[in-house]
Amino acid sequence: MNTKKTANKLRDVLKLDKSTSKQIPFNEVKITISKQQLLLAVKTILKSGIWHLSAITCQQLEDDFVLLYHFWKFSGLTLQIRLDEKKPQIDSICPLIPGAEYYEREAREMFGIEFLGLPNPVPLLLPDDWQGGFPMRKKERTNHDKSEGDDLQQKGKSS
Amino acid sequence: MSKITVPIGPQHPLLKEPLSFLVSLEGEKVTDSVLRLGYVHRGIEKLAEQRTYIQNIYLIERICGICSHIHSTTYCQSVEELLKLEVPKRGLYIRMLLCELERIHSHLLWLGVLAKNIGLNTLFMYAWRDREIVLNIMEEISGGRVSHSVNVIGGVQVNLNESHLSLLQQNLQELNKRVKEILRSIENDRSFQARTQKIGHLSLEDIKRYCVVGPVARASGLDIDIRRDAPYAAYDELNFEVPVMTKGDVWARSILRIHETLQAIRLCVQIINNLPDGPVSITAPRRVPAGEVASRAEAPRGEVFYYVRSDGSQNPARLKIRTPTLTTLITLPGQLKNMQLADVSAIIAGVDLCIACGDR
Amino acid sequence: MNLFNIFLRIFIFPGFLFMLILALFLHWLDRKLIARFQGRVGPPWYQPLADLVKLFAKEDILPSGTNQYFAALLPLISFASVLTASFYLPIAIQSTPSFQGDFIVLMFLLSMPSLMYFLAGWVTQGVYSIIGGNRSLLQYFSYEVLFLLAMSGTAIASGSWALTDIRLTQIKVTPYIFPQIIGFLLSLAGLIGKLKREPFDIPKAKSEVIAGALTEFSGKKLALWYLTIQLQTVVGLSFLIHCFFSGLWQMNTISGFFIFLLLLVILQCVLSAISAIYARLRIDQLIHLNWHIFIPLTLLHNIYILLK
Amino acid sequence: MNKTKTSKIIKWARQKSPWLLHFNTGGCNGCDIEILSLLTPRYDVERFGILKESSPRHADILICTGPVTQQVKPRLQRIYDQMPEPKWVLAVGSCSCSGGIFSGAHNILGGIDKVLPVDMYIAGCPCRPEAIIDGIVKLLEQIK
Repeated sequence: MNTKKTANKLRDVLKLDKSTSKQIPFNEVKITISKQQLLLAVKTILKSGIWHLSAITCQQLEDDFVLLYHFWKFSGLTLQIRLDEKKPQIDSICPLIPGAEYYEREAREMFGIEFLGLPNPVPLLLPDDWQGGFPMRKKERTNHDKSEGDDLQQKGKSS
Repeated sequence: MSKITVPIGPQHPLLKEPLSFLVSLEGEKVTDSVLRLGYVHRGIEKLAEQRTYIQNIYLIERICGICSHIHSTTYCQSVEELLKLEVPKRGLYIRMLLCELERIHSHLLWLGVLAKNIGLNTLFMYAWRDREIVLNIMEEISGGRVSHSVNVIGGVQVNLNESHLSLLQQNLQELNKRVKEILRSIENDRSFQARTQKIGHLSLEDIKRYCVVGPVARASGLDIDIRRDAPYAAYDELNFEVPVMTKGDVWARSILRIHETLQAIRLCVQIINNLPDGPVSITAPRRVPAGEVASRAEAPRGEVFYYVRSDGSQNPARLKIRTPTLTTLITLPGQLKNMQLADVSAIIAGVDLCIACGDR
Repeated sequence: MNLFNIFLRIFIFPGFLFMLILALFLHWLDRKLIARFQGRVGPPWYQPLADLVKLFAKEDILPSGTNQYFAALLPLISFASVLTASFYLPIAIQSTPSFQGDFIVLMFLLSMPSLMYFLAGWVTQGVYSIIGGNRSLLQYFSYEVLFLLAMSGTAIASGSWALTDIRLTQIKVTPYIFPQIIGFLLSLAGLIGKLKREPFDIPKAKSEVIAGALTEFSGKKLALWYLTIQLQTVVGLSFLIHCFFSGLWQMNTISGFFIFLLLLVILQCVLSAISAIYARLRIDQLIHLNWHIFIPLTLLHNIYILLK
Repeated sequence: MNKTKTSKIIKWARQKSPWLLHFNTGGCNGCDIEILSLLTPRYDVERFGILKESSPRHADILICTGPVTQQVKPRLQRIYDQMPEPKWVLAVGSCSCSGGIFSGAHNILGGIDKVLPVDMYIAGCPCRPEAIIDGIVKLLEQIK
């Protein structure tokens, strides 16, 4: 209900056309916006009464990163942002939503995305002396799981 | 005054799981605390990308021992949504039954840990003795006391016959009586109140700023429960209240969780009484069509969020899990500010941390 | 003959061996009762003995940098002080050479282990030990005072500081338990505070400061510490019984001895029940409870006895 | 008392009062709640004299659950060193025996035996309280 209204308000505030929003299951509205419009979009969402940020999903789609900001108020609203792989930088929304700090720190250490203005950019889950690069990236698989991950792959296919 | 930094380190009687807490004290008062996670990080999301959808169920249940069924429920319902599967009603009902049994088991476990941390060992023993009833039921149904692999993609692989239903009926009455007795004993136990009231306070706009979920948020006045507001499985056919309190300290959270346990027992009784018959699950194809889904469910500690994206192959392309404990961990340093050192144990137990969930 | 008699009295009967057996028995009774209150079976009868023997056979490590000599001395001093305290107490059978003021000597010897406990916290310099030591010092100043004041009610009533006089006046009048029931309850609370038992066991709270000042001790020293605490319970309880109940039995009689043991067991049941019921209080609640409620009550009670 | 008599009494004492220290090295806390439920009325290990201690100095048996994550390894080593002789290590749960379901993850080193000498392995995911008690009893029989 009100996430639909917010989605429409968002579209006309950011002057996006109809094609950018898409309906995904468990009644979520997904709107694709650009990197620069993030802070403005989050401000309008907060103003319209949606304050709960469920998660920030980060994933790698054919060599550029896609960030998903999942808001929720009885139904979902997701912002999708595409970052190119060479310079994965985006400004952090911690000043607006302090609760996003852990999600951003995790995305930073798992995918290597720079969040400008992150309060304390310290590793959240990985050990301090971690040299295994960014573990969640597709191509750059850590040597540790290259050996065992692949045979799981074969076993998965063969069984 | 003397400034000491007390490490409530990875190995501490207060914590069942490793979590490093550096609390700096001035005399007995906590000035500030630094939290370090990551001791239980096993890279579940990375492992999930190397396994097929069916193998992932076995992995997803091992994220956390206490709320293993709710994790597999959220995961299975998001994959069923991708496959556009229509899960039979009886399967949904059995899935909900185990969700509620696990909520009772988790809340009674939490009550025991809180009582042990504030020195009331007798309540710890009583709460865990009553918890054995729920474990017996779950063992009877699914064969496993703690992690019971009941969910499959497309339904449930366990069926309830007459003996299960009569066992459930009789044990749930007994459990209801015992939980009411525990509630009565807590409400007029002055030493329990003395140790839990007016500490670890979280105001409503703190809840909103840090997006806190679950019993911790409902104890500060936030009236949101995924089972009622965005019903999944078949929760819209059951009626239950969602207890909400406004005081927002460890005492309010304790009473709220026990009321939630009573509500969960009431839900289980409803599920048994009008359990539809019919098949329990339908077979699901191995390949999942491309697509993405964001699904949420009400874990004993709050909203658990799953984002699954599939690219048509056998393995999920991306599986994002956000567990409720992460939101309460952000607020902990704030809650501990200028509290006594002795209150730290009550506050840490009050927010019911499940660090295995938090670190994934 | 006299030498052998003294040897017998010091080492065998009312002395070392008897107190040790009594301490182990009461400690087992305490653990068994708490287990039974919680619906559990509880340890077998030989458990305290097995624990002590195992601890004696364990390796004795101390963190580097602690003063080994001083750390070894502390448990010995506290164990010795509690043992000498037990010789002053007329345990039903033998009558000790009582002098004016041995009430105070006994009180001092009983409070030595709490002081040593605090020093043990400082010697091992662990974070938990220092905090445990500080808390035990705070508790030392509040609950030793309460124990002294509440027990001195009986001394005031009998008009002398000698233990035997307290006993004699009680035989003539009635045992002090009936007129001074409040004094008895307060001294019981003081004893719980002194022994650092359940409701007041914040200095060695398992969930916050691991084992308080004893965190770094292990092996023989730890065994001595545990033995001291168990002996302190026995001596404290028999001191309480002597001052409040001693009119109930005659000295040097077998029946008197069994009445004394019965009272000891009953009081231990009361202590176990209290520690099974209540949650652990914070250190500020502890001090508040003591100085705002217990001490004024004791003073009023003592004044009432003086005026009577 | 000659040598054999004292060692027999010490052996008896060690078998009758094993004190546990529990440390979760990164598991899913399924085995941890089973270890905690050992203390509760239904299983009640205190009748065997088993106590759950909180300081490494006081403990005889170190019970580890969960695969060893990279961050927990130095702590596990230090706790093992802090424990006085004679000490034993019990690996509870299949992921502490061999890394279990999580082996192959980027942060997991595998079972406990990659870090400490393990005396007894108890399999199960999560293992039942009866299995843990059986493991402890078998370990105590081995005590020389």
